[in-house]
Amino acid sequence: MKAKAAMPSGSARGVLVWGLQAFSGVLLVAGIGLHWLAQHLVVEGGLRDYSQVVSYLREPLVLALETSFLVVVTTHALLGLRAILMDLGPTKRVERLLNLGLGLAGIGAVVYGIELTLELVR
Amino acid sequence: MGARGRLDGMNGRVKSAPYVIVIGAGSTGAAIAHDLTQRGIRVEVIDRGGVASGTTGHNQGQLHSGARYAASDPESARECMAENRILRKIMSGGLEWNGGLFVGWTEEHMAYLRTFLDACGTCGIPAREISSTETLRLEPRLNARILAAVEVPDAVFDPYRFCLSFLATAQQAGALLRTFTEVVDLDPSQGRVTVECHRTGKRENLGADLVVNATGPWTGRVAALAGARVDVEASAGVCVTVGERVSNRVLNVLAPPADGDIIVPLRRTSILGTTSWPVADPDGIPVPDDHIEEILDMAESMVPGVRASGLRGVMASARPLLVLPGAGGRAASRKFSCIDHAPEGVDGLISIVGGKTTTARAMAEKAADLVCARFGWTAECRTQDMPLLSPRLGVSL
Amino acid sequence: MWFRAEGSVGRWGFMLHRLTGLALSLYLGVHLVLLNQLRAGPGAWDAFVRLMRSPLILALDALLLGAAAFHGFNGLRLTLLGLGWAVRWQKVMLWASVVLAAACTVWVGARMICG
Amino acid sequence: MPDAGHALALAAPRGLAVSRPVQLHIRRTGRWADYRVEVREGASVLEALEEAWRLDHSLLFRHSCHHGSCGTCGMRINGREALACLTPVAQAARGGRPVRLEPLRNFPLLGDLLVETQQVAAGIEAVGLPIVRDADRPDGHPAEGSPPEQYENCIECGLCVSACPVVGSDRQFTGPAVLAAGGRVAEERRAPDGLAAMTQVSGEHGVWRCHGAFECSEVCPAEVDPAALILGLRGGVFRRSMAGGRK
Repeated sequence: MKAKAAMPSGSARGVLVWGLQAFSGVLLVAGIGLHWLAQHLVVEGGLRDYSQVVSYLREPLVLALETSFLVVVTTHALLGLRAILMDLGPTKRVERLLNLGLGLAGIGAVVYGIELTLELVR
Repeated sequence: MGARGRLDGMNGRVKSAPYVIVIGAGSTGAAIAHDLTQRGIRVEVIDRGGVASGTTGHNQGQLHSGARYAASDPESARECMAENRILRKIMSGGLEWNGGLFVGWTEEHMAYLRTFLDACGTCGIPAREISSTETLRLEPRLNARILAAVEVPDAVFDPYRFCLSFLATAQQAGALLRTFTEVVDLDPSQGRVTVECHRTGKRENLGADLVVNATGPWTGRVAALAGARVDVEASAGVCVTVGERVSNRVLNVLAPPADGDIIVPLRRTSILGTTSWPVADPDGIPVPDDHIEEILDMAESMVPGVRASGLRGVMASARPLLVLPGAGGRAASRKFSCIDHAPEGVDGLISIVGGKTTTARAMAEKAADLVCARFGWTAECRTQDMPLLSPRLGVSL
Repeated sequence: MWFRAEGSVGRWGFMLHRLTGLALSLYLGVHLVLLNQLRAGPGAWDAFVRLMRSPLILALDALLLGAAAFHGFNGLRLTLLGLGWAVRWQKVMLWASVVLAAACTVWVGARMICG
Repeated sequence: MPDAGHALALAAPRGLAVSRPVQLHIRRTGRWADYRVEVREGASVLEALEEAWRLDHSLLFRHSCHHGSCGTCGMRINGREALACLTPVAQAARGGRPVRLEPLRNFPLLGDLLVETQQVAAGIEAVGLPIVRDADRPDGHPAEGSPPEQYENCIECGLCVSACPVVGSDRQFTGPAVLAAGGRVAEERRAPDGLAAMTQVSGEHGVWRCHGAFECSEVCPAEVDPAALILGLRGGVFRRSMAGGRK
């Protein structure tokens, strides 16, 4: 591969989408492990009761971690769905709608999650 | 029906470009289609099967320098060399141009060396004697006991793509290609070609000002549909392919042409061949097991271990040999001839008999000259210098 | 269609990756919606937690974990492959993902049953 | 006089050769048809198909070289993409079962086993892959002067395109054959412009849509290993983009 040459044009979106999917995926392998250990395995009976949840979330580090986790997992899931939907060969128009819909869904999920958390720790 | 672009009146003045139907989408038919279209004649190529599904497809793939025929048939040899030079120009980037070696490892081969070199010299074929050490350095898989080798400008072609190159160029210039369309009746004097389209199952009458019969070993059979006669001998041959490329150059035995004396590298395989025996029916030639063994034995003596590469494919097909008095099989000529059937009362039919893929362009030139003469169409052959399109652009339907 | 019950192990790996991905996305949605129960206060949430500790749900949890583990391990494989690395080892890595995922499922399942 | 000997051998009835009865179960346009033929032991599926054709010239299929070099006889044999010429009948009809023949998927069907694969050749031409490449050098073969050349390994048969599950659902996907050619261009010194080829196949419907099912490499009859070329190409494009981004 000729290292000096410029990056192929037209590949920017592909690089971005694939790179983001892979990067978020690798983070998730670590993150899911952590989330799952923290939320379910170290807890007696596998699920925290209400007071445990609230006190857990009041830790600032936990709050930050769980919020980023939500962002990453949502991104990864929606990019995955997008890949499957793109395989159905959408037209340019449908593809734009798809990007818009999935983007909104992602923002919605993250906003919902943050709002819920804030309500609980308040 | 109704012929397209028929002659205007009796005096032969042409109103619009003549319409010619070429039967056969092998190397000859493809090259003729290319030549005629370049001369401004309208062409339709029809074939009962796909492109190169007959003799051409089952080719061993050796693009001759002519060295093989130098001693026995100098005329064919010169023709091969001339075409070899032309194809280097017009099919650039589409062939394996690694050259060929004639290798000798017996006293008999050595005795032939001088004759061979002289004959190549006479025919203008560049032939260079190289030491056994250098030969083995070039082709390490060769029999280590070789005594001498001669390097000649042989090459390798992919028969299917050889045809597609000519067809793609012709198609771009307006030629039509109609495969899976079988001629069932032929009345050239009425300009009528009755075909059965195997895709639709329908019979149809096609009109043409002239029909060119380029069907190789089937030439006699197709001519007979029109009541014409062609003497062509179908000489069957078997090729055996092994799953390894044992050399980069075409390997020939340094001896007069015989069975199983050639190894042609093609992609990651080597094609070993061939044999020769007359057959009555060019369709469905059986593959005799002893031929496979014989070919493998011969190849093994040239390249020890070739057998171990494993059989990949076996094919049998018939070469069309021009019948000349007193010669047959290997002794038969690889010359060709263009026959106008008008003198025997079948007007509007021309048959091409004999020849080989290496000289397909030259055959096409002669055939097209004859076609043009028939119409009083004055157009020079341009195929000697005209680069061919990539075979990938050919639409093989 | 991308899903057909045929083909080589590579194709099965691809299909399994997609199916587990779809299942996990579905779970993510359900999970977020169920967390809404927290708004209803301690009583409702703790009742919900008791419901979630039923054996059937726990078994589903173990399966889900298996799916996540496979998707994760195979995802790492796909990341390597996507960079053009270790392509020759794709089958080995695929089987490794399957084995590791199965091991995770069994381990967690055992923990759940044994308390 | 070997020629005379062969003539005698041929004069013997064909039945004398060891032959094997085969049943071909062929997906023809809109229906299934069965053909019973006899072929020599060691024959390929293609030879059996040609025997069937001798009984019925309306049977549509392509063939040319009979040794896996032209790439025209690709079809699905017992559900799997293969070249008919390289598939022994003995293997396809193991246990005397009928040999099921279907056309390749993901190409326009012209009738019976005949599909139009020209898009593969045209796509490969468009990415600028030369037809010949430097020859693979056997061990101990010194490189000097201009190296020997050989045809590209890819025979443009389309088996990979038929087997790829992504092409199966998305026709906009460039497909494994052309992507692999792009990968070859990127690594091939004879290529006129590797970057142009990479640009052409690195759009959203190009190299990124490969999801690593590896079916292309499983069915490839020419040892091209399209999956490795595609993934290598993607890695190259990705790394190059990352490097470009850091500047």
